[in-house]
Amino acid sequence: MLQERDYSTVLRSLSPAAKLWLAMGLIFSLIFLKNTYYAFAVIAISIVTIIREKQTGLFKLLMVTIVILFISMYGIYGTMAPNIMEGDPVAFRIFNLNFYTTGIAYANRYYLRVVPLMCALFTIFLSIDITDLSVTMCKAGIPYKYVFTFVDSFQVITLLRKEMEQIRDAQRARGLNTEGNLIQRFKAFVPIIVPVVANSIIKIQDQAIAMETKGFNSECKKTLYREIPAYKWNVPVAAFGIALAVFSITYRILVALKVIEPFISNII
Amino acid sequence: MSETVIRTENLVHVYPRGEVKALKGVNLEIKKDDVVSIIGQNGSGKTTLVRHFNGLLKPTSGKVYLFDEDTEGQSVAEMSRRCGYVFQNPNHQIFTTKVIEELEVGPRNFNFTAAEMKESIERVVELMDLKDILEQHPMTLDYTTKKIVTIASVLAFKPEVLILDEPTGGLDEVGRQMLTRIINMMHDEGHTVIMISHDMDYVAENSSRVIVMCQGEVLDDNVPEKIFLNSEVLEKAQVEPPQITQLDLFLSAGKNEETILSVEKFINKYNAKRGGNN
Amino acid sequence: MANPIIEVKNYSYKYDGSDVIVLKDLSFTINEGDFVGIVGCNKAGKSTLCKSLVGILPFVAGGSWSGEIIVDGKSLNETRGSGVTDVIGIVFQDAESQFTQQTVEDEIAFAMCNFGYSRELMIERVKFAAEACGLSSMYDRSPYHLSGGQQQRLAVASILALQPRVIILDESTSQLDPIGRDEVFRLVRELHRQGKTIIMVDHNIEMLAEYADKILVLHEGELVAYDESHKVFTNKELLNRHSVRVPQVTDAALGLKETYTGNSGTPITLKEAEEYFAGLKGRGDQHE
Amino acid sequence: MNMNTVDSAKGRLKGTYIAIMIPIGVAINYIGGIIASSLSLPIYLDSIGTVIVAAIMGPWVGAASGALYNIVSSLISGNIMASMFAICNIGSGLIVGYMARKNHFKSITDVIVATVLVALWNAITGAPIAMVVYGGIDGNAGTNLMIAGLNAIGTDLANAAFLARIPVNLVDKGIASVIAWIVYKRLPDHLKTLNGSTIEK
Repeated sequence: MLQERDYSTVLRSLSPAAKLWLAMGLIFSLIFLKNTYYAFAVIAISIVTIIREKQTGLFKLLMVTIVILFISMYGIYGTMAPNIMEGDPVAFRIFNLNFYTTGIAYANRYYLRVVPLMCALFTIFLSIDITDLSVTMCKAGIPYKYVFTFVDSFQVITLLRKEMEQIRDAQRARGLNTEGNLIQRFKAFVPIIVPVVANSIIKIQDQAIAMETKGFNSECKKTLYREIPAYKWNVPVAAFGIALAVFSITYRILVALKVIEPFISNII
Repeated sequence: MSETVIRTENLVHVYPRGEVKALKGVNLEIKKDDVVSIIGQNGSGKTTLVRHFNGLLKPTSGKVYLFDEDTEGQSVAEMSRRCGYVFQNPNHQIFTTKVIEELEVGPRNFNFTAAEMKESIERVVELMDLKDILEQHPMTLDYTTKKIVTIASVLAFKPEVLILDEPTGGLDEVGRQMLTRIINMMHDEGHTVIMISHDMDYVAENSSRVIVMCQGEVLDDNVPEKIFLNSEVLEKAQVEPPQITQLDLFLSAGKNEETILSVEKFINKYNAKRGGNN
Repeated sequence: MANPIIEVKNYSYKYDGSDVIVLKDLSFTINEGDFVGIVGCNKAGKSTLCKSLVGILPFVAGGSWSGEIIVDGKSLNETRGSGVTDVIGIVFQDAESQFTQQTVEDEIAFAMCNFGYSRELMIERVKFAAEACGLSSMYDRSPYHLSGGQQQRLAVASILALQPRVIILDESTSQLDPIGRDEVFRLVRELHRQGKTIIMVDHNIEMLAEYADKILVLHEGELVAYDESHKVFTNKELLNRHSVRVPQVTDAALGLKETYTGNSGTPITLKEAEEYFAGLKGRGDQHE
Repeated sequence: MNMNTVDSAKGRLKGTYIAIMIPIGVAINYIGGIIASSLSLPIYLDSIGTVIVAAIMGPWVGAASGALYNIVSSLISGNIMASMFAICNIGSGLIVGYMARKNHFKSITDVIVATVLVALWNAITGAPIAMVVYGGIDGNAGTNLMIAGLNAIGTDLANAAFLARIPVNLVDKGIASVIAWIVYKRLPDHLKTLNGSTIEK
């Protein structure tokens, strides 16, 4: 039963390293290919995966950002992007505002780069187990103590969040108003944050001692408990990510040198 | 018949992300001069129950009445004013730099006048012997003193009901004696004390009524003398009576005329028996 | 023959920058296989003593000291505290805030990673420690999703994996419910039975009376008593003077006008008391 | 009594404190943000931990916790792109850390100076990141409105992206710094200096 994990899907079984290579490939391809079809394909695949992986709850929060970006980008860039020239054709008008085709193109350029990336990276990174990631980091040569700091951050957040809820309730039980007007709510901040901070610093002293007894400072070579299990798709996925990155960069260079014509449906 | 302070009707609570009912229809009535102890394992619903008394939790269904008023729509502040709640960990409460300021937090939040505040703080300082540490930084105090300060900071706004969550946890003997003094004082002034505790010795000696909870239900609700005799209920709730009670139960082999809850009573009982025998 | 594993000789300690001497001229010996309970009110110096026994104080966290502590034949004054962790493991009160890993098994392995154990050995030890502490079914759980008793057992497991000969528990049970408290005490008794030396700071006098063979009483940094549990717990006058209770049954036995006879003298546990007071059994009925 | 002393300031725990303080700073940032949103405050307040850690442990530890916060929070929320702004938080840590080291994190004037510097740094570093990645605006509706406004009155996009960030950061980082300063002042002395000792006066 040691190291029992959920390996029910390909995404969950992939090693963090393979996912990081894949992420790199996606980043380069979305920046350099500048292809509308490709951007939409990445969004579609990501969303299907998110639904299959049942991550939709958290994705809703990201959707809010995506919608804000949509409104701001097309609203601002569409009407006053820096590349709009006088006399550019107007695509459409809303409330006396002219949306220029060049402006829309500017918005497309950034929106269709950022949003597919947000969706794809969301899928990839949320499926990475933090402990597995830490093992990968150690193997990549990042010092043990740095990796510890990274992993511990997630744990401290969980702990402090629990404490914060207790503290908030304890202060409300002494009459702290957390629901009044803006000024009252601002004033309620201090009685909650002070015990959160004081508590965590009090605990540091004990934790440092506890870690000392567990040999955190011992000078011997540190070893790792976890091993990332081999999985048949690890190498192909990593190779695909690297190939995608190399292909995208080469493509962009060739286009810039005018050796080849850009693909159809290129984002301007 | 004394006045009812808290009454719950079919109180049900389900936590937002939980599927299990944390409280499954609790009906309770707490009287004015009760010193109530609520016992049971973690997860039995004790804390969930009492957090309805000061509004930190709202019923999923059912009613909570505080001094015969329906608490629906009342704010935490309104309810806490009358129903003071001392949390288990004193570090969760302290945020000022002087003990005296810590005591002033509650009265200030509840808009006491300067005179009222002075009077009420002087009273708790006197009662709890805090005079020497008023200017100290509360975060530098030892655990027992910190805990006493947090109880004082709640008493400072003169609640009519005092709820203590695990008051004896981490307290030494000195602290326990101070706690008993506070409970007695509240009781003498006609106020209500409700405590959640795992400390059966303390519960047996210091409460007038014990409520046993298990899996969101009240298993039993009676005077401690009866509760600690009811082995069936205790077993179900997985709590053990105090050692002295167990000893007395063993010696009297079930034929008990009176439940022994403290060493003092035990000594009196058996000394008297010897006397009678001679 | 008793084999001394910890010898404390005229040890005094004070914290950096403070004038208060927290531990005053302590001398005592703990033998391998002992189960020592440490009692005393707040500020007695119990935690400071525990940290001194593993050399954290003064050698890691600083402070001033005199005298010496010898662990397994080696003076901490010479080793400056290094190597003690092979002999002594210590578990602190607030287990929850000391967890740093995402799952139970990683938490158990954490100390071993720090000491550079091989992976094969770690897997074996994780299995051993998890089984000993009853955590085998929860390898994959987050330490924060355990009950209080399970968290304390996990804290013990992560120390146990290093296979120390002495385990110190500093107020491990004070925040637990009765089930959790019993879980910890049962675990500790089992470890003691397997030959571990146990040092336990606890407020629960009745439980200590039942489990510990020796009791050490501290009061304001001074050693007030250190002897067999029986001798210490029946000395009510001495304990009360230092704000320590005696077990309820002991209190009862000492309070009755007449003394009864039992095989083991004044009782300190329920079992002993039942035997001790056996003469009283049914006496009331006869009388009626 | 004749006693030997181990100087705690040279204690071995220094490294351990750094390794634990960085996560604590990250977590306080995160929790500050949660409290702000649970009180429905209109700002983030997610840099309090960076400032406090910098004040206690010095500039580089503060900077590290600031940067790590962006990475960790982006991993928790899944908005990985947001981790690009890690550079901005590094500045908050460095500025407050150096001020505290020179004993300039005491009075309210110090806090105001710190706030202005922090806000400027955030605008200077935030604007180019937003320019390259998003074309000038980012996922923050408030900043975007300001940019739109500045743009409408004739400021070009790059300048608007910079200028709009100044007031937004002044308010958010400013209030966060003031709160961090209040918290820091309220800590008892022995919690303010963690250079390897257990109790220090």
